[in-house]
Amino acid sequence: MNLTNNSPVLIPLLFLSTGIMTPVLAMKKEWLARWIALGASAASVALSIFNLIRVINVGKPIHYKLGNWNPSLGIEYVLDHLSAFVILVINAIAFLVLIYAKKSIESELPGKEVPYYASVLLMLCGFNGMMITGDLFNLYVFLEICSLTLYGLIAVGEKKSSMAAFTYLIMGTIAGCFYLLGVGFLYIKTGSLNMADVRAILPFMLDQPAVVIGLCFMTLGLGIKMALFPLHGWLPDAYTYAPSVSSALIAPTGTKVASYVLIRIFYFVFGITFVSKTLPVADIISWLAVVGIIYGSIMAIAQKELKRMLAYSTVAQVGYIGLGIGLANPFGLIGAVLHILNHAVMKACLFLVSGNFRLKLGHSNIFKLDNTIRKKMPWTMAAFTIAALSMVGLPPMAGFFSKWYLALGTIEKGNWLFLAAILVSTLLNAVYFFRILEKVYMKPIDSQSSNTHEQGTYHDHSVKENEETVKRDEVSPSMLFPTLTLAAALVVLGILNAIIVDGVIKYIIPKGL
Amino acid sequence: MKYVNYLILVVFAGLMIAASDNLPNRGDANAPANREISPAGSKGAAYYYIQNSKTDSNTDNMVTVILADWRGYDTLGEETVILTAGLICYLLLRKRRKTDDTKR
Amino acid sequence: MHWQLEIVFFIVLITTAFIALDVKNLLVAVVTLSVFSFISALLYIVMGAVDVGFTEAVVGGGVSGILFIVLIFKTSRRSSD
Amino acid sequence: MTRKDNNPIVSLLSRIVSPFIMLFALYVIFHGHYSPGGGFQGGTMLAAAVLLIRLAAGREISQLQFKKSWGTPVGSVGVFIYFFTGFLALLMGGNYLDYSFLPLGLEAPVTRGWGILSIEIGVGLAVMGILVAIYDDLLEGEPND
Amino acid sequence: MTDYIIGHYAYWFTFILMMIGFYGMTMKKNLVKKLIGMNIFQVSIIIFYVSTAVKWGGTVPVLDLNISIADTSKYINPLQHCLMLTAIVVGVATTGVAFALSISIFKRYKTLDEAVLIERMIKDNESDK
Amino acid sequence: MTIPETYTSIIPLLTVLVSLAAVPLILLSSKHENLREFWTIIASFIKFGLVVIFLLPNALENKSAVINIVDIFPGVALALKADQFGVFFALISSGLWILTSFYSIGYVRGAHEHKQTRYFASFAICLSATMGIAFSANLLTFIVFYEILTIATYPLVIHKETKEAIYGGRKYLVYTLTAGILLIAASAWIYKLTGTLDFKAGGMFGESVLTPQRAVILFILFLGGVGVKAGIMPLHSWLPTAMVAPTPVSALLHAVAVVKSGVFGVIRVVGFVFGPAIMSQFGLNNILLAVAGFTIIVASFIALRQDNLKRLLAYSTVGHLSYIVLGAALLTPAGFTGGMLHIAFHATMKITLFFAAGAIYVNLHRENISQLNGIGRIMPWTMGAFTVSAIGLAGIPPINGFVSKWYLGMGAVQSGQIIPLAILVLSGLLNAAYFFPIIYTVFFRKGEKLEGLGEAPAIMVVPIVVTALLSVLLGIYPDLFFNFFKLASSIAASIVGVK
Repeated sequence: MNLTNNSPVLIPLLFLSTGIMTPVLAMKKEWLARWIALGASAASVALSIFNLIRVINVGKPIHYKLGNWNPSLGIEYVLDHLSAFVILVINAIAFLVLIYAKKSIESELPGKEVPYYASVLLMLCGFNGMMITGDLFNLYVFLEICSLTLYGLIAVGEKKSSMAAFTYLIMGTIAGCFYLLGVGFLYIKTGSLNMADVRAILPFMLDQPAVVIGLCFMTLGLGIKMALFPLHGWLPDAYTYAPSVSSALIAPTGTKVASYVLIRIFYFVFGITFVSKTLPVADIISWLAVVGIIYGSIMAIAQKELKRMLAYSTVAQVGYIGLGIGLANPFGLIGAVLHILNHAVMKACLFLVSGNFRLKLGHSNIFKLDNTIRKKMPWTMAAFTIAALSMVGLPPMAGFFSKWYLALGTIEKGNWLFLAAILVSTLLNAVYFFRILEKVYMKPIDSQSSNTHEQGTYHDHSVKENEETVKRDEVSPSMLFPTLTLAAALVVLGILNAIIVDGVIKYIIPKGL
Repeated sequence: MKYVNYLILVVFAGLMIAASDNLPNRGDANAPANREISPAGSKGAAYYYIQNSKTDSNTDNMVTVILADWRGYDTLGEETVILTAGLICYLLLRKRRKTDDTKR
Repeated sequence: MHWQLEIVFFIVLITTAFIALDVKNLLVAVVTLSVFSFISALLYIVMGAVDVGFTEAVVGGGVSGILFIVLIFKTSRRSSD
Repeated sequence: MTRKDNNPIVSLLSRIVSPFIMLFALYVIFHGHYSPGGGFQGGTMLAAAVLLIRLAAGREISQLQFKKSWGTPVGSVGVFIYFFTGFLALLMGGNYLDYSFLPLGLEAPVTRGWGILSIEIGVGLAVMGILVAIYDDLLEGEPND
Repeated sequence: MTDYIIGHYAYWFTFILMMIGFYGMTMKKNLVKKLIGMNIFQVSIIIFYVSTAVKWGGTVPVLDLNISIADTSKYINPLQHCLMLTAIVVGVATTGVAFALSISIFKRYKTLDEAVLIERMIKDNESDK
Repeated sequence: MTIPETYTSIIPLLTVLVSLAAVPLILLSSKHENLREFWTIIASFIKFGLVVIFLLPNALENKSAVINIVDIFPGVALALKADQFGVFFALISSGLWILTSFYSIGYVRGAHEHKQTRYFASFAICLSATMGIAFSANLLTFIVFYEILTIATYPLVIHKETKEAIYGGRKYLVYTLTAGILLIAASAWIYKLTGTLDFKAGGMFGESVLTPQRAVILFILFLGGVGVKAGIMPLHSWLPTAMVAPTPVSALLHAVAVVKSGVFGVIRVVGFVFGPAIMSQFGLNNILLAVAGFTIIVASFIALRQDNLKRLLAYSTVGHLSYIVLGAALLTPAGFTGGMLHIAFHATMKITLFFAAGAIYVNLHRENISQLNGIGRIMPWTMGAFTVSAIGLAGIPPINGFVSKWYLGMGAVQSGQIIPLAILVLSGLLNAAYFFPIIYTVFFRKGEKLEGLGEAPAIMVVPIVVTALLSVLLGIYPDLFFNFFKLASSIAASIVGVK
C-alpha cells in the first residue's frame, strides 16, 4: 500500500469506514463514538494538509483512478489546488467543531451520540467525496449522502426542526433531481460523465439549447444547495432550529461545498466562454447574488434570535461567493474562494458562540442579552467580537480581504452597482453586529435615569452591584478552545491572506479567465 | 399566486420540451453517448462497456459490471446513502437509552 | 423497441400520477402510487432496462409501498387536498 | 403490523412463502452476473421476505426471525464488506476497488468476477438490514421525551 | 417527421410527468402528497435517463452469445441503467428519511397538513413569548 | 531638494507596536490602577523617544525608514514608511499623547469614570493606529489602520454609555464606516487604474490614465473617505454629536488622533495620490477650495451660536480643520507649509482648550458658557491658558496660530486667488467673535456659587499650562522644537516640486 499514491482517496474512505462502523463498534460503548469521530477527523486534517502540500509540490492536478480504470470509463478523483484547499478548510473546521461537540450534544441530545456521530462522519464523507471527485454522477451520489445526513442532523433539534428539515428535504430533493437532470442532458449531448472529458468535448457543441438547459438545471440545483438568493428558502429555519453543534457544523461547510461545486461546474466543466458569453448565466448569478447580499443583510437586521440572524447573514455571505463566481474574472474568483475560507471560519466561530449561549444561558435571543454576559463569558464574547468585526469586514480581520478582492473584481468588471452593494452590505452587517455588541458591552439603556449623564459621578449603583454579583461562568475548555482558535484564526488569516492567495488560490484560476 | 405557480410550471415544461428538440433522436445508435470515440478523442464509455464486460470481468451482465466494477465507487456511495437513511431513522426515531445507562 | 406499448404505458402513468395526487384518501393514493411504480417498471423493461425495471418493481411496488402504508398507519389517512 | 389477533391463514401463508422469497432473493444476488438482478434487487427481496413476516405475524413473533436490533449492524457489516473488498485491493498494492489485486491467485478477469460477487453480497446484506431497520424504526415512531 | 416524433415523444411525456411530480412536491399541502409527488418526480427522471439509452433494434445489455458484441448498436446502452439503479436507491433512501421526518412532525404537531402545521407553529411562537 | 532615500528599519513598526504592546499589559493590570497607568505613560514616552531619536534626524535629511511587514495582497505589502510627512505627523501625535495621558489620568480619577481599563486600552490602540496611519506606505495599509482607528475610538465615544453617548457612537460608526467603504472603493479603483497603491510625493498617476469625469468621481470618493474624519462640512455632523465623550477623548478626537488623521489623509490624497499637477489639471483643487471655504465660514457661524463649551469647540475644530484642507487646496508650497503647520499648531491650541473645558467640568461640573461667569478668578491658570489658545486660534500674534495662518495667506497670494484670502480674514474675525465673549464672561462677569472652589488638580493643570506655553513658544519661533517648520516646508517642496 502506497500512502502517497493513494492519498486522494483516503480521506473519503476514512470517513466512510469510520462512519459505517461506528454503529457497530460503539453499540455497547457509547463514549467510543466521539473518539472515533474525533480520531477520524484529526486524521483527515493531517491527510488534507499532506494532500495540499503534495499538490503544491507537484504543481499540477493529481488524478487518481478508482479501480484503475481510465477516466472516461471509470471514476477518477482529481486533487488540484482548489479541491485540496477547500478540503483542508472544511475538514479543519469540522475537526474544531467536533472537539467542541461533547458537552453540547450531551446536553441537547442525550443518548443519541452514536447515530449522531456516525451521521456526522458520513456527512463529512459526502462533503469530501463531492469536493474531490472528477465525475459528474459520482458527485450526485455524494451530494445525496451529505444531503440525507443534513436532513437528519437538522431534524434532531428543537420542536420545529423536523418541519424545517422536511422543507429542506423537499427543496434538497428538487435540487438533487435538477442536478441529475442537468447531468442527463449533458451526458446525452457529450456521451461522457467525466468532468475533464466533458470540458474537452463541450467546445464542439457550444450554443446548443440542450447543453444550455443542462447548465441551467445544474446551476439551479446547486443554487438551492448553496442557498443562493431566491432559492434560499430552506436555510433560515433549518439553521435556526437545528441543535447548536449541527448548525455550527453545517453552516460553515454545507453551503461552502455547494459553492465549491458551482465553481467546479462553471469553470472546470463548462468553461468561462460558455458560462459568460454563450448564455449570461454568470451575469444572472451575480445579479441574484447582489440582491441576495442586500436581502440577507436586511433580513438579518430584522431578526431577534441570534441563530436566525446568523442564518440570514449566511444568505448574504453566500451572495458574496456567488458574486465572486459570477464576476468571471480572476479577482472575483480569488475573492470567492478566499471568502469560502473566511466565511467558513467566521460562521463556525459565531455559531459556536451561539452554542455557548444556549448551553449557559439557555437561549440565544438577542433581546435577552445584556451586559452580565460580558462578565460571565468574557472569552466567548471576545471571540464573538472578533468574528463580528470580521463579518463587518474591518481590516485586519480576514473578512476585509475577501471583500477587497471582490471589490477589485467588480471594478475589473466595471459594474458600479455591484461595488456599491458590497460596500452597503458592510454597513448593514455593522448594524446587526454592533447592535449586539452594544447590548453586551454597555449598560442596558432602560436602567438609567434620564439625567444621570449630566454628572460625572453618575454611577448607577444597582447596575454596578448587579455586575459585581455576576460570577464568571465560562464554558468548559473543550468548548472554549475551538471558539478561540477560530477567532484567532480570523486575525491570522487576515494578515497572512497574501500567502494563501499567492501559494494556493492563484493557481486555481483556469486558463483564459 | 396559485395561477402564477401553474404558469411557471407550464412555462417550465414548455422550455424543456423545446430544448428536447435539440436532443438526439431516441434509439439512434449514432447518438453522442453511443460513439466509440468522442470528438475530443477520449473513449466512449458505453461503447467500451458493451464490448468488454466479458473480457474485463468475466461477467455477462453489463449493468452488473458497470455497477460493481467500472463505476463501482458510485455503488459504494449508493450503499452509503441507504446506510445513511437507516442511520437517520435510527437517529430520529429510535428510543434513547436511559440516561444512567450512558453515564457508565 | 415497441413504441406503441410505450405510449400506452405513458398514458397510464400520467393518469395514475394524477389520481395519486388527487385523491383525498391517502391509502388509495398510495396504492395508486404502487400501481404507478409498477407500470413504470414495466415501461423500463419495455425500454430494455431490465435491471432497472426489476429494481423498480421490487422497490416501488414492494418496500416503498409498505413504508408508505406504515407512514399512513402511524399518522392520518385523510388529506385535505 | 401491530395487530395482536393474527389471522392464522395469513400467518401460515406468509411463513410458507417467506423462505421461497428468500431463496429466490439469494438466487438473484448470486446470479447477477448472468441475468438481470444483483445485490440490490436481491437485498430488497430479502427485506421484503422479512417484512412479510413482520406484517403477518406481528411484532413479537417476527423478532424470532430477525431481531429488531440486528438491522443497523447487518447493514453496517454489509457496507463494510463492500468497503473492505475495495480496501483489500488497496492494501495489496492496487488502486482502490481494483479487484484484480484481490489475493485469490486467479487471472485478472476472473478475480474481478469474484470481487463483483463479493460486493454484491455486501450490497444485499446492507440493503436488507437497512430496509428492515427503517421499517422497524418507522413503526416504532418517535419516542416520548 | 414521424422519425422526429418517435424519436422525441418519450421526452415530452417524461417532461409532463416531471411537471406533475413537481406540482405535487411544491403545491400540494399534505406532506404525504408531497412525498408522492417526489416519487413521481424521481420516477420521471429515471424514465428520462432510461429512454435515452434505447437503441432501436438493440437488445437488453446482457451478453448474448448469438449477438456479436462487435456491433455495439445491437445492445442498449447500459451506462444509464447503472446510473438509474443508483438513483432508485437514492430515491428510496430519501423517501425513508422523509417518512421518519413526517412521523416526527406528526408526533409533534398531530397533523400533516401544511396549512394547519404553519398555524400551529405560529401559535407556538406566540406562546414562547 | 535632495533625492529621497530609503533604508530598512524596524523602528516604524516598533512605534506602532509599543502602544499595542501596552494594551495587554493594561488589561492584565486592571486591578492595580497605578501600575496600569504606569504602562500607559511608559509606552507614550518610549514611542515619543523612538520617533524623536531614531526617525527625526533621518527625516530631516530626507531619508525614510521603510519596513515591509507582510504581504497582504500580492504585490502590496502591509508596509510602513517613515517619510518626512509621516514623521511630522507622528511627532505631533506621539508628543501630544504624553500630555493627553497625564491629563486623562487626572481626569478619569477626578471624575470617577467607570471602566477605566477599557478606556486606557482603547486609547493605546488609538495611538497605535494613528502611528500606523502616519507611517503607512500605501493606501491599503492606510485603510487598515484607518479602520482600526475607527473601531478603537468607538469604545471611547460611547464611554459614558448613556443614551446620548450610544446615539453619538452609532452616528460616529455610520459616518466613519461609510467613509471607510468609500475609501476602499476608491483604492480598489486606483489599483485598477495604476496597478499600484504606494504613496508617492507628487502623485501616483504616472502616465495620465484619468479622464475628467473619472478624476472627479475618484476625487469625490476619496474626499468622502478621508473627509468624514476631517470633518468637511456636509460630513461633519458626527463630530459635535461625539462630544458626549469624556473630555480627554474629545481632545484626542479633535487634536491628536481622529480628525488629524482625517486631514492627514486629505493631504496624503492631495499631495501623494493625485499630486498638484493632476489636481490643477482637472480642477479638483477648486472642489476642495469650495468645500473648505464653505466649511470654514459656516462652522464659524454655527460656533457663534453655541452655548455648550464643548460643542463650540467642536465647531471651531471643524472650521480649523478646513484651514488645513484649504492650505492643501491652494497647491502652493506656502499653502502646504501653512496647512501642515496648522496640523501641529491647531493641535496644541485645541488640546489646551479641551483640557481647559475638561478641567472646568471636573472641577465645577459645568459645561455651558453661560454658567462660567467669573470662574477665571478661581481657576486663573486654566483660564489663562484658555485665553492664550483662543487668541491663537483667532490668528493674533505672537501665538503660533498666527504663523500657520500667515503661511496660508501667503499660499493664497502665491496662487493668485483672492477668495481664499478673504475667507481667512473673515474667519479670523469670526473666531475672535466667538472666543472673546467667553474670555469676557470668564474674567469680567461676576460668578455665583464659586465659594470654596479652587484650581483643578495639578495633574490636569500642568498639561494645560504646558500646551499653552508650547503654543506661545512655537508662535515666537516655529522651528523651536524638532524643526517643525523646516520639515513642513521640505515636505511642501517635495510635493509641489516633483512634477
